[in-house]
Amino acid sequence: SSSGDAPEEKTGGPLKVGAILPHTAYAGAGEALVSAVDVAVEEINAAGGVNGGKVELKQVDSTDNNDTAVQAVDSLVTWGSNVVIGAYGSGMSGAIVSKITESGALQVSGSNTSSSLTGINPLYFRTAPTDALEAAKLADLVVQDGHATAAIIAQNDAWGQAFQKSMVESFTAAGVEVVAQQQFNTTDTDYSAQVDAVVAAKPESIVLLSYASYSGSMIESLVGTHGFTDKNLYLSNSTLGKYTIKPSLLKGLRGFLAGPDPAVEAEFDKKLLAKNPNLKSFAYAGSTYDAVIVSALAAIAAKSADGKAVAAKMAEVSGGAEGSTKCKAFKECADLLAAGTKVDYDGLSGGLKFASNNDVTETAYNLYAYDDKGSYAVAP
Amino acid sequence: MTPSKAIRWLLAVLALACVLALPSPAAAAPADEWGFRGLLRDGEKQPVSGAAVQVKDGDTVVGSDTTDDKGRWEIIPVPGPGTYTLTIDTTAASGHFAGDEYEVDKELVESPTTLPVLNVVVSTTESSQQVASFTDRLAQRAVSGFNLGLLIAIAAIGLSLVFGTSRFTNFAHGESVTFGGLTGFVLAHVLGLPLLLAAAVATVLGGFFGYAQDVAFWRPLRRRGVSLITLMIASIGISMAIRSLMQFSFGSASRGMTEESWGTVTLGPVVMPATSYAGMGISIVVLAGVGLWLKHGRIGKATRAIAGNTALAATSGVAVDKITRIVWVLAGALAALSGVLLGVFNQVSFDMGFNLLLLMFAGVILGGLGTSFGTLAGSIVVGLCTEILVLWIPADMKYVGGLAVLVIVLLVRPQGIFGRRERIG
Amino acid sequence: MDIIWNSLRELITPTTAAYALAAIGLNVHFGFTGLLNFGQAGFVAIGAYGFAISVMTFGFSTPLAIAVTLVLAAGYALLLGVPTLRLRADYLAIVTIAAAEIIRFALNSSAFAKWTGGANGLYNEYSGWLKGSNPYPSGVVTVGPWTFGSNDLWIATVDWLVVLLTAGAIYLLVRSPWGRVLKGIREDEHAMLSLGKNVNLYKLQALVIGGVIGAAAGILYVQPTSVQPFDFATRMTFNMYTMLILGGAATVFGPILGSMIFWVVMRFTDELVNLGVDGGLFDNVTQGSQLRFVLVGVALVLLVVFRPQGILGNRTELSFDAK
Amino acid sequence: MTVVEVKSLVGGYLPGIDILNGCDLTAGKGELVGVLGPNGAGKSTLLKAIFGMVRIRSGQVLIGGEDVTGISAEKLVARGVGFVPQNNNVFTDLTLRENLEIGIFQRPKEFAGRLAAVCDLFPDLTARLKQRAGSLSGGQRQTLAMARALMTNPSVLLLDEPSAGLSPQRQDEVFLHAYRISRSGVAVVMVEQNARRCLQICDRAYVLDQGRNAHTGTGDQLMHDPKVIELYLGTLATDVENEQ
Amino acid sequence: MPSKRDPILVADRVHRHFAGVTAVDVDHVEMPRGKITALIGPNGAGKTTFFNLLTGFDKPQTGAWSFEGKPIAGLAPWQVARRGMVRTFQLTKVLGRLTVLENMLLGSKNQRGERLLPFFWRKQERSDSARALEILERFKLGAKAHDYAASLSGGQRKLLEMARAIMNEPSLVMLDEPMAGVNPALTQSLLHHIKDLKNQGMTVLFVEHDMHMVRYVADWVIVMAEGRIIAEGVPGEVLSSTAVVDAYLGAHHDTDLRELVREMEA
Ligand SMILES: Nc1ncnc2c1ncn2[C@@H]1O[C@H](COP(=O)(O)OP(=O)(O)OP(=O)(O)O)[C@@H](O)[C@H]1O
Ligand SMILES: Nc1ncnc2c1ncn2[C@@H]1O[C@H](COP(=O)(O)OP(=O)(O)OP(=O)(O)O)[C@@H](O)[C@H]1O
Ligand SMILES: [Mg+2]
Ligand SMILES: [Mg+2]
Repeated sequence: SSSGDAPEEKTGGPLKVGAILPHTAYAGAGEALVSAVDVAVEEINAAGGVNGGKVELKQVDSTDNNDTAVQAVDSLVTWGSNVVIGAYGSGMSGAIVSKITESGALQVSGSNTSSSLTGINPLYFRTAPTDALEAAKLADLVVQDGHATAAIIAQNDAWGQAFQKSMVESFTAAGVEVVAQQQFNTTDTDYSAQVDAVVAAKPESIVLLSYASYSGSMIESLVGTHGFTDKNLYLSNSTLGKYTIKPSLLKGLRGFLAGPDPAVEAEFDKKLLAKNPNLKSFAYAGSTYDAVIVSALAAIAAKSADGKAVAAKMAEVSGGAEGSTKCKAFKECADLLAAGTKVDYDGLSGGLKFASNNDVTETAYNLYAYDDKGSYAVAP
Repeated sequence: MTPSKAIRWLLAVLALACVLALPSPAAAAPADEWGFRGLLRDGEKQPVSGAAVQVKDGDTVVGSDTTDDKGRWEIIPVPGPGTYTLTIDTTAASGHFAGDEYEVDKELVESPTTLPVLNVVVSTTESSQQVASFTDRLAQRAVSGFNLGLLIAIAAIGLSLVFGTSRFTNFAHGESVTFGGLTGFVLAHVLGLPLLLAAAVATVLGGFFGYAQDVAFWRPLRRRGVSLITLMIASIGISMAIRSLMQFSFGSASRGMTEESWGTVTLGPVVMPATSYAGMGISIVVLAGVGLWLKHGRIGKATRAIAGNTALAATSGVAVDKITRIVWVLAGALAALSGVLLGVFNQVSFDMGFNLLLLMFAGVILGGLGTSFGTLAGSIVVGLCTEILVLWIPADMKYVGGLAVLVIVLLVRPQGIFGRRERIG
Repeated sequence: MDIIWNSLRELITPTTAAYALAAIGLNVHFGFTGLLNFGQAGFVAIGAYGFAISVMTFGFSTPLAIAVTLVLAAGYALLLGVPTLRLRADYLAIVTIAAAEIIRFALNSSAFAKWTGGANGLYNEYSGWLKGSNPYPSGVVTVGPWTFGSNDLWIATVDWLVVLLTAGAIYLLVRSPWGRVLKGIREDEHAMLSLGKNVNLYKLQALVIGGVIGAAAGILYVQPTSVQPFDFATRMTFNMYTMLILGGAATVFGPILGSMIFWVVMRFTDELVNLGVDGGLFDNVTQGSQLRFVLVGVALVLLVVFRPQGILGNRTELSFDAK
Repeated sequence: MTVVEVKSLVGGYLPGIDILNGCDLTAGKGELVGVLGPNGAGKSTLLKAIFGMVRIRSGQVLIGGEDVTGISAEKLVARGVGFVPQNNNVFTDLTLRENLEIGIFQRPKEFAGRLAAVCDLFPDLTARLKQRAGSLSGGQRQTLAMARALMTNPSVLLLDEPSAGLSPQRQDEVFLHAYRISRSGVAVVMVEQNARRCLQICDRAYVLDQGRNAHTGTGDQLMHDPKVIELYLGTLATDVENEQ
Repeated sequence: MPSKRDPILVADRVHRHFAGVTAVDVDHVEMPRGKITALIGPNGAGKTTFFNLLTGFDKPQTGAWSFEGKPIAGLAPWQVARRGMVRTFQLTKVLGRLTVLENMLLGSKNQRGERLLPFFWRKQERSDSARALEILERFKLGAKAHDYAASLSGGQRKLLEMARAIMNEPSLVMLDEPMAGVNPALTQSLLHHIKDLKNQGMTVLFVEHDMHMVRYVADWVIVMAEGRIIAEGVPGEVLSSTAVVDAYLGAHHDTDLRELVREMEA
């Protein structure tokens, strides 16, 4: 067997973007991310690509299982990815990060929110904001509505557990008493135990931290059976989605989504739906889109497709450089870069700026609420 | 105000101060308006209205507000990050707080994980919170458990029957449940049929689905004389194939079965949707019917005969293939019905049946494999334990309750509740 | 052609090795002794978590951590075996699934997150010893037509060494009279009792040996990645049974061959789907990926139909159904 | 009139290994035919082959003149063939009554009448009708198996060692039953190891060896054929009786 | 009641009933050492159940028994077998997917290799195999030594079961209807073998319905009916006692069936 670092050969070639996202798992929560990557790469290539070549894309199915995910990473590495987008879950990212980065590729996730990934590898970046800020916003909303006690129902997975922790911290900091916390497994037959336990504690407000896919029956039960309303039931970003329950049950329910401009967001959602009309929830699609765009911009700034070189420019193009010019779309930013200007990309998910530990800061949130037809829009 | 109340006030405020004093990582905060927002509650957790709240920077008052009828106050903006003194004067407030005044220092910090607006909820007591009584919760859990038990039973009876005739553990049975759920969804939600009609049609289609499985897989495999373990492994493959196919056509998301609602029924402390009671009623009727039919009907006896000794049953003139097919149809139909009920109870998704499979197994085994009333009893025990034990164990481990009871019962009765020991020799 | 080579690469990956080892353990249970253990994932989980927690929480040295983990697995086997081994085969299957799921629920629960990391699991901060002893040059290493990360290749080397040593030991054991007693128990316990064999003791021995091998597989399994509760779901055990049937149960090399074929086929279907997407067969990867598992399931059924005894198994033996 | 006719049957269980190597057998209406032979000669295999439970490579089975080679068991039962296998011949999980019900599964209306008739024949079953067959003793099972086969009132009855495990008194009863049944117009084929008793009562007997007809003749002929005695019957019974 | 006959097995007040049915109710019984004892009785008399009780496969409601002077009630079946009391089953239990020879080798006792030792067993294995083949030859199973036991015919299974028990060289071998289904000529030759066992110092207890065989080999006959022991003695006497004839043999057991038929038809 022979050996040697391969990156040199990659430098000159086109930027190869691999994406490892769930196509078959997590109740479809990852499907919007798959489309987001497609949209991003199409836009980049429509605008002339990176360093004179078209960006090549290979999407693979991460499934929800590390065995198959590891295989999928193998195929991305063999293919020669410079940038790998994903994985969807924080847990899986932790499982594959060493494999990806060992090959010299850069890993950028648009959906990892777990704080335990902070600083795990110099080649690992993420564009998803940590859920702590969203938790603080939710707690603030609860206080604004005049509730001094709250209960939490959280999905029992990496995302849900981390969010729940943040939520409890935010509530405690605000002085809101958390009177009940319940977790549910996504594979359980029903969530009545959790709903009943929470209701039994008679909280003034309830926060639902779960994917839209699993929340329908809980909302039906909380609103329809137990009399909670849009004034005391709150939703997380992933809970905002399309439901098949009676729209009157959803009416007025609120939650926060990251993103600077709701109009841009709505425009973006349309593009995603054009790719895949079955999408039910758009959580983390924007940040995944940003992950692709910002790494492409970094590749332009680095004038190289090599993972390490791109990584070195990630902070700069996100606004880390002095005197950079703000830009909001790939074409705009790429033109600026071509003109030799330093750029500060502000993406779909907010200000987007990488801190020294490669986590993202500067996130803006908008409050969304359901209308009487079961779709949600920015709350007035 | 009594001294003890005053102490509690003080403690609450101190606790708050401690929490706020925690060091937070400094970083750029989103540029926004800085300020304070809070609530004021009394010892009974009732809002205190009309209290005066002030924020002072040193001796300068930077803002003030009066609590509203919900006890809310808001002082925004204040100049920016820094330490402020917050005072609450309840002299003019409602309730028996008149004359008291409180003061505490608060710090506004810049951090990527906190907001520029600081929430300050002040309440005089930690937990005078009203909670539902234990017996009320027990009642609610017991009814839910019974409901779940019936659901498991109706799904598991098919599993038990198939085991009864073919002697193999069908890991693909969950997919028949899913089939019912998804069909029900299409009928009720997409085509808009009334729920009961949808359930009936889905059950019939489920029968066809069972039939199709037998024709497509099991009969050919039986013909080849494949061993039971091998059949079991084949069922794992079939389960995976059908499940993925359903995912392919239905998508990965879970969805509500129907928008139809029959309202809520409150029986004492137990609050449940009327549909759940209807589902329980249907389950009981169907289960009793099937159970009696199996015990006393000819086909029921034939299935048990085939289970015990297929070759001998054939030489006694039992049409093994035909009976087996009837069993598959029945198993498919019952599974589909349970899928619809489960969909109404919770939601439908491509893996709903697969997720129920383990509980079905537990029910079947607990009752003693191959006996239909055993399956019913076992399933209800599993359902009750799963739902009731969450009063003591964390709800995210709720299956542990149902599964643990399985293990414990088998320790005492290795043959299951209704199973019989074999004679040796 | 690439897709063939890419698929064949799975022959020697660490995952394949770890699964092969776990399946060898399962073969001791199911293939040789007839114990329908559907909870092998539980043993693997104990191996993975036992090792990771020993190193990360208690700071044990690697050899000590391995020893503690294997002892733990043996203890679990006894705990599981003493009360349940008198159950009928199909009852045992469900009880072992239940036990493994109980373990997984507990590992997943936030109640013990302090040690287990809850649903997040534990990131790899425990394989330093192995990576530290890596003799291969760092970076990417080429082996024949394939490239490997240096650490991956080293882990694979160690894994396969363990697999081969274990297979050798099993080979000696099952061909000894001890192995014959196990097979006798598989066929009829009462007959064995009447011949003076302490059936429960043998079953316990088999359970402990197979379980400890499963736990060792768990240790190997998590070396290249992190530890996550979801991986130890029933699907893991199902996969192992598939491998066992593929390769041939009650044969020494069946599980190894089975694991190799299984993962090559998994990868191959994945590559096929990608090919289909490139060729415009599917609108998107998502569609193809779902069909991929249909393909895998159907392949398993076909295999069972056309070669029920597996690659190395004995057709005649299979024609006599167990009891 | 010939009811059962087996013509040079060749077949076996595993591919390539023939157990039957050209067996012939006929049994007429009202005839009691014995099949004897050493262990492993293929006697049970022959009965199973008639019943379509063994792969037949060549040869023919005719029942009532019609070719029924390889036909399914339940169709044979419908044509009036009854069978008592050698092993596993009761449904252990079912009660005795249910066992008997399965015996006449195709004609449930006649159950009550047949039950009474069979209970007449085997009175000690009557008291145990609610007991599970799995708890019966070896001999009791054998009796039940016989009773189950008689439920249908068959026109052809295949018995595989019906007297094995029965007490001497019962053995005699079984032989006499078989005789009586045959005389009522049924073709009875019985495989037996209780050879002398069988030869005493049957109209004709076949001695099989290695899947072939080794000897054929009336009971008397075979009982005194020195070759049959040497190969198969032995001299134990006569020795012991002479000793007394 | 101390016995002069030096019994190898003594049982007292053994009682077993199933849901109202009394299966075994033995007050006192002794098995003479070094003799061949036949246990006979009508179907359902409780013979097999009694075997099950003595060997630990079933538990009695009451009862005590001792083997070689030591009480063994309550021991597990394998412990009983280790003490030298090995039984066969009326409904045969062969190890189907093992070869006939492997079945035999499992009968041999004290094989060191059965104690989780991968080595040091080959020598013993060789001598065991030789002995097993010899016994198989005698049981006319030599040609089948390397076939799966599942492929044996009904009678062959009985033979294997018996051969396997003898392979164990127990001090008391308990055979449950060993010759039911075995062809007469072979039975005859095996009886010599059983008598041989006695000469080798083994004690034999067997259940049988073939009176010729009982007369030929048994030294002692015990008759059970409805769970109780109703008679005991040497074969000649017991088999002609009216109680035994009434309860078990039937009036016609010595009559040629042809005569009975003639009577019947008359
Ligand atoms: N597990 C059981 N449950 C109920 N009854 C039983 C059980 N085992 C045995 N019996 C009854 O006990 C009685 C004695 O049975 P046992 O098998 O000991 O008879 P046996 O003397 O061996 O008869 P055979 O000569 O027919 O083999 C029978 O009536 C039988 O039905
Ligand atoms: N399932 C089977 N698979 C393969 N071979 C078998 C099978 N059953 C029986 N045999 C073989 O076929 C031959 C004939 O068996 P069969 O059962 O017909 O004998 P039999 O004449 O009835 O003997 P017995 O008097 O012992 O019952 C035997 O050599 C036996 O080993
Ligand atoms: Mg036979
Ligand atoms: Mg008996």
